[in-house]
Amino acid sequence: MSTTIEPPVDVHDRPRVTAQGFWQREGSDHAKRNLALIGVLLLLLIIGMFTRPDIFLSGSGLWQNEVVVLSQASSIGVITVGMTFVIIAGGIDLSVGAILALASVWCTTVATQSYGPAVMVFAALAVGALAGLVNGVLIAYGRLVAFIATLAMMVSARGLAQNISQSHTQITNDPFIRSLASDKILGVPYIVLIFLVVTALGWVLLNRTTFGRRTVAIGGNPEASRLAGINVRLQTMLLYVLSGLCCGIAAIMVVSQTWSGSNTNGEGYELSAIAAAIIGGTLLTGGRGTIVGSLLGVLIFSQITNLFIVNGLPLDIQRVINGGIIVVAVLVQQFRVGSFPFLKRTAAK
Amino acid sequence: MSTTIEPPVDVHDRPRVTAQGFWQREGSDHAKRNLALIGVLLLLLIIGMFTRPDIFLSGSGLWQNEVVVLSQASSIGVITVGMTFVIIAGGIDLSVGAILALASVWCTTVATQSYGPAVMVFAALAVGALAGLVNGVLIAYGRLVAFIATLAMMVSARGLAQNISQSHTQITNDPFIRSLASDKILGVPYIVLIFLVVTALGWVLLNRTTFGRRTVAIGGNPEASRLAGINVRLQTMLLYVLSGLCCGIAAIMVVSQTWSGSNTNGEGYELSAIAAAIIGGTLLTGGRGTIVGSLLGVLIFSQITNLFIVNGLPLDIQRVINGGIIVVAVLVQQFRVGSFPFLKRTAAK
Amino acid sequence: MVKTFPGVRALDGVQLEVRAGEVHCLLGQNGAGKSTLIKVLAGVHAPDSGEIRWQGEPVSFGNPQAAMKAGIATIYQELDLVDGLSVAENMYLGHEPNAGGFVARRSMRRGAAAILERLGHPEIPAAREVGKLPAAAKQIVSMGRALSREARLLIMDEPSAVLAHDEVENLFRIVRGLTAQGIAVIYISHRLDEIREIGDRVTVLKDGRTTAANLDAKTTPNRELVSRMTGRTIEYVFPERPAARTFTEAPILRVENLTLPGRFADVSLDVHGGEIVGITGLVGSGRSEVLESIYGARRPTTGTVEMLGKKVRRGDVGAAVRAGIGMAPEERKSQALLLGEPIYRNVTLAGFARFAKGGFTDAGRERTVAEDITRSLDLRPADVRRPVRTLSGGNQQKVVVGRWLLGGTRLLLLDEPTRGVDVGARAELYQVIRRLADEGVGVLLVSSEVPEVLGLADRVLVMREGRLVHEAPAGELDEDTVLDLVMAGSLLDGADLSSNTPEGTAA
Amino acid sequence: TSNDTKDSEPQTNTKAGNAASEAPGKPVTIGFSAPAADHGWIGAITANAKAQAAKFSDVTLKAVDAGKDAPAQIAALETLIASKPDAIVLLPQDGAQLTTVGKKAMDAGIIVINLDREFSDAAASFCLIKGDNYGMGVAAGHYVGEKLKGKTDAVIGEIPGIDDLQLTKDRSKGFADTLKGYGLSVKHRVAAGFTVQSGQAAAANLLQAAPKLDAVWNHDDDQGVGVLAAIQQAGRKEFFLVGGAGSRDAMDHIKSGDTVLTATVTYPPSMASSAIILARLAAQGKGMGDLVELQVPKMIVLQSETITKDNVDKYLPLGFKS
Ligand SMILES: Nc1ncnc2c1ncn2[C@@H]1O[C@H](COP(=O)(O)OP(=O)(O)OP(=O)(O)O)[C@@H](O)[C@H]1O
Ligand SMILES: Nc1ncnc2c1ncn2[C@@H]1O[C@H](COP(=O)(O)OP(=O)(O)OP(=O)(O)O)[C@@H](O)[C@H]1O
Ligand SMILES: [Mg+2]
Ligand SMILES: [Mg+2]
Repeated sequence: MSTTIEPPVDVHDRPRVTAQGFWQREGSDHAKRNLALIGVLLLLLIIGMFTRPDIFLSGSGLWQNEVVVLSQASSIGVITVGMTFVIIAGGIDLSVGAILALASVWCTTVATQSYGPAVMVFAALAVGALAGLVNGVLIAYGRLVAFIATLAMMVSARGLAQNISQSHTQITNDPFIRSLASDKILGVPYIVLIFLVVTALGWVLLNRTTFGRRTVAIGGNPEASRLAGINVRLQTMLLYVLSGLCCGIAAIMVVSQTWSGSNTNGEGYELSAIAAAIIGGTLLTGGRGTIVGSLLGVLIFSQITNLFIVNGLPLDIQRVINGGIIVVAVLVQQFRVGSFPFLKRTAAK
Repeated sequence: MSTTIEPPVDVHDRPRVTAQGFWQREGSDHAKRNLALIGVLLLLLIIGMFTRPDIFLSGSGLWQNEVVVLSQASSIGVITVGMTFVIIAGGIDLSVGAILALASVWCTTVATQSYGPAVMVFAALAVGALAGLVNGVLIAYGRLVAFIATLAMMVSARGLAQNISQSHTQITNDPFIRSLASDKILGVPYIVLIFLVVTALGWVLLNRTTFGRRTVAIGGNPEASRLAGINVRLQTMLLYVLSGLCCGIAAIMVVSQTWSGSNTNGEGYELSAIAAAIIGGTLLTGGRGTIVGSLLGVLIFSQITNLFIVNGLPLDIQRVINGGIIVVAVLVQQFRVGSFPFLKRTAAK
Repeated sequence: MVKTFPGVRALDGVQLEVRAGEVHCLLGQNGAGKSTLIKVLAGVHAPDSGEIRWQGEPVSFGNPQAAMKAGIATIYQELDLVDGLSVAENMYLGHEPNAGGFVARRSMRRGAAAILERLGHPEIPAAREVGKLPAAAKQIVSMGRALSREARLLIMDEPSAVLAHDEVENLFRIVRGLTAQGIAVIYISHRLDEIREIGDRVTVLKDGRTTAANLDAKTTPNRELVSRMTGRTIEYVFPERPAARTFTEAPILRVENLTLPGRFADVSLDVHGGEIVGITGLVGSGRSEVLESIYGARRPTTGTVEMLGKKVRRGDVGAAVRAGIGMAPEERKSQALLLGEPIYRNVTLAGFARFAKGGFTDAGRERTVAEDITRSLDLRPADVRRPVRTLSGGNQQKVVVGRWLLGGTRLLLLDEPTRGVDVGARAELYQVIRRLADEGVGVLLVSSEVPEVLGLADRVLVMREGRLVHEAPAGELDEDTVLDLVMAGSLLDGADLSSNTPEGTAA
Repeated sequence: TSNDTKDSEPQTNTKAGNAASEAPGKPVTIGFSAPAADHGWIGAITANAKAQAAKFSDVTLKAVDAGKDAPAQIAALETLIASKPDAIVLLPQDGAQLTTVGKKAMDAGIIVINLDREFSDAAASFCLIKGDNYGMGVAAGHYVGEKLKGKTDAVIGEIPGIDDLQLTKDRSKGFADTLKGYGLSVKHRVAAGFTVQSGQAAAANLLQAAPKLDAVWNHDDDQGVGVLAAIQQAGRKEFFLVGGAGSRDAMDHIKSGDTVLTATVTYPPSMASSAIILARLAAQGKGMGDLVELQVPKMIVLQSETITKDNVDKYLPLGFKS
């Protein structure tokens, strides 16, 4: 038998592929989204300039104020980095706030403090990673729904924190720990630097490493990933450990900010972190998301709170407005990328 | 080519397709799950009998205690019914607690009270439905991610409630409203009856009406539903209205229980309701779920709390144990139905 | 008719005319625009320009509902069922018989049962949850859905792709019944022989344009049809098969009495390097399961899989891949693709680790490698940075196969590799597969298309009810004998598996 | 009456200045920060502070919200400190956690009046004015003890507020210690959350745990509304209830005697008004008129008084609106 395939005469539908739609280009939608978010951020600053020119129009005032904004964003920001990974992989972690509390308590017990700052830091990180490991095992190998497993952890971890601290606020006088929040390099507090470094590392991990690729893959289609030879279970587990580790880092930040560890720390962080990630363009259904977006999401929230405070708005008004801003922030992006079929679909969800 | 094959009398995978393993039987997996949950519930009662025989072994004591358990489950239960619909459709509603608060405040303002109980009830329902409508429009037509839209509503609604009540507890002396929680038929308080009726209606709506079946459809496969000519947007919107309405009903229950409306009502209800639904076997990814399961989920949580209290456990221990129980409750089911492909897949999520 | 998607003109001036009571076939390469066209007809996409005349007067369907009301029912290329709903509910989804919003379940079940009867599958229970049906049964259901509306025009987008031989015959029987009632049918398929058998007239699309309209389906020669589709002439044939060899060196894959209760029982086979082994059988005979078990995607209860003399850990895909096994699974969307991700990332999904240095990926190299592969597969559009979602069905299939052309694969498991792939691309795929074999890669091929197996494979295994019932060099078999083997005598051997079937289907 | 929600202006307890402090001095800006005012007591605190400040022609109040947790309040205060007010009245989310900013403010030469929740370091504030949580428990303990004296098998219940707060622990300790003196102890303790709903839930379940009770102390009159409702719904009357904080609603019930609520021990939000007064005096370098010293005292701990039917009329005007 013989095959006669004349060399492809007319090179098929190349002509038909109209000029590469900007939208089609890889990641460009993310770029657009992030641009939109930066716009929102600038808008907030402008509002600040009108409402509190004394702060936002004096160079030093603005700088000082923004340093505060960043310090406030640090702990939640680090947590959001971990959360972004988890959500991109199609999971969710409700226990971040509680793990932070537990880690902060553990690393400030008299016993721990007696070993000095190094051990305190280690304790926080270890507790965080361990709690994350429990989450991961339950979800990846115990096959629990992430929502439930981490919800359980959220409840238990807080209980444990309370039990250890007996609801006392555990003060630390360790100069090193305290310095993290108070001392600055070029006017930037250490914790802010840590926050930015963690974010940068997160970006590299997600976009430049096989770990990141696997994360996106299992989020996009776990079955396909499995059939491509990716160890979905292991990867899933590691992601929750990562998230837990971030909680540990955040715990150290909070301790250094408040000179103490308490079982009431980090309340409501879970929702804030998830919200920041989603506003940053991460799909709750998994498979898509960016660290930069999440970073912007966190900054926006932090900046909003700051605006409220410097303008002395009462809480009730704050809340009402806050809801509005969230909606607007997202609508702005949707409007830019509205032409995306898959966005539409997931938006329906 | 000509293959002469007589009309397929002997297509061989027929026996296979029909072969009725128990698992194959319609809805049997749900049945199994619910059985497992009932098992958990009984287990809790048995624990009660050992720890507090004086209550759980005396007929009247048990009855009274369980009436309290049911009363405490009523408001969250009604909300969970609405939540179940939303989740089955692949959505989520974080605003339930806040909407409850708003409705409870609205229906207890001096102005509203002056019009009498009928108007108070109407106000609560109207506020609930309206807030739900806003959610629905934002999500279905504004294409916001449900998580974000309802999060925004959660923040705003609470703010509004606080603004209206000025953070005061708005007390009502209306005898009718109060009677809902205090008066009983055959020893069963009205609110419990309302709770059970709402649940029953929910069951009918989900399983016996086109509305219910389409809810499952858009949750299971939005694209297919669209191709089947279902108005996915409209359906989605209505679902959030339904959820809001349930919040309104729950608000009335809470008002009648506490003789007052307050902006602090319903805190944390969103997570409890979602957790109850998931424990009840509803897939967070949509497409599957039962009202009966959710009902059982709610009762389990309510019974746990009751057990803790009658045994006078301190809060921190409660929390630690609570987390454990949640995990167990789910594992019990997974173990029964672990052999289900779709469970495995979603479990990975 | 014109329809553009961001980056593509899917339809670029198409004419189509369908008469009542005829079977009008649509032909075209992957990405020619067939599905898009019928989606426009079905009111899923709104056309950019052009008009639809329906029974004389011009119409425009804003949404699927409108089209259905007008009497146009559609079976889409991708399964469009809701797993959580029962068979009956799926069939009547969107137009449930109801009394004041309450579903009339009994009449719905009865209706569904009647349709299933008509489809020749009374054994599918109307109350069964669709999620629990095997792929084959699902296809029947989505056909039933189309029939559940009394349509004037029935559109079928590659319905036969997932059907086995006898099922196709069955499908044709139904189609003939419909046309006899004056119902028009638009039939899309890449299998020319089917078009010969069932079609009345043919319209050919190429690159979104009509290149030939209303040819006679019976008489127009293949050559012409193909050249209209592809702009070149391809004989629908298979690459040269090296004269029946006797493999001296040990087989690279050796499977010994592998068993997965309820799906297949003590399957033993081996594949040599450079050899193409084809497995054929009815849908549901367990071929996919065998492949999946070899690949470690399922955990067989007994039996061993040896790759290059080393045992491969049971039920561990990772181990299989490391041992040099690759698989192109059956259901590309759910089992193989990251629809939102760019093409190149899908191609390198199983291999990006190999391009990585110390855990750091090398996107640039991945892209160039992927580009080579997609070019060799003649993927279109060729831009590897597009999301896979925007590719046509057949092109998506090419991406799946392409994944294992990165090198390093010693054994390739192909489950229905040419499902939904057009004639031209098929021939190319066959070339690719053969080339791989010549490079020493072993290939285990599952296909419901007997001619394909016979044409491509060196050796053919016939599966029936989860057992290998026959093995012979492809040269010694012809289609009819295979078909007989596939079905005949089943009543006798069928018994031995039925013993462990019940709890099997449960598993 | 208990549902007098008609006055949109929430009633507040303020003091018209006395001879010494009346004379307007140099104008002072006072910063004020308290946790999110989303329930009665805290609400009253904020309202009082604002009302009292409004009473002085020479005071401008800068109220900043505390946000949802300690770090947030720290941030809020850092921005406040930056704007250099003369004094700051600070009700911390958590005394210990806010000590760091207290210090910062003092270092910046700002007079810090630490309101209620005590800093872990006295140097972080110029003056502390606080309620007496332990004393509150003691007061409740004495009231219950006196009534049940000798009845050693008495069943006593306790409904604290948010149980993972230090102040709750203190109150409970005071209560327990005092009861011990009478040979009594708490049998049933169910924590609520300072909200009506939590109060109702806690009480409803507690009444199940204890088929028969002699006395119950509810730490907080805000949640008390729910507690009373639950008791009524259970139709229980065999015990008496003691409240906490001293809300207007509670006092009304005590006065009318229509419920099991027979007393409440105060934890007056009026301390916010006093704090503003102190801040003003300190900022203007004045002492407290009725005292000899030229400076305001370093620490003021308010008595926790016990309000019963007998003395309720005296306290009615101080009752805050829950
Ligand atoms: N949603 C979409 N977005 C962007 N491009 C699309 C979309 N859907 C289809 N296309 C493009 O439109 C063209 C036609 O696709 P279509 O699915 O109609 O081809 P087809 O003829 O059905 O091919 P096949 O035989 O493989 O199914 C293809 O180039 C495809 O990439
Ligand atoms: N999810 C399922 N639930 C129950 N039975 C199933 C399921 N999937 C497959 N089966 C059964 O397992 C057997 C093998 O199915 P499968 O479709 O893999 O065979 P196959 O020969 O690969 O057919 P195909 O050519 O469609 O892949 C069939 O009897 C089928 O009915
Ligand atoms: Mg197609
Ligand atoms: Mg198969």
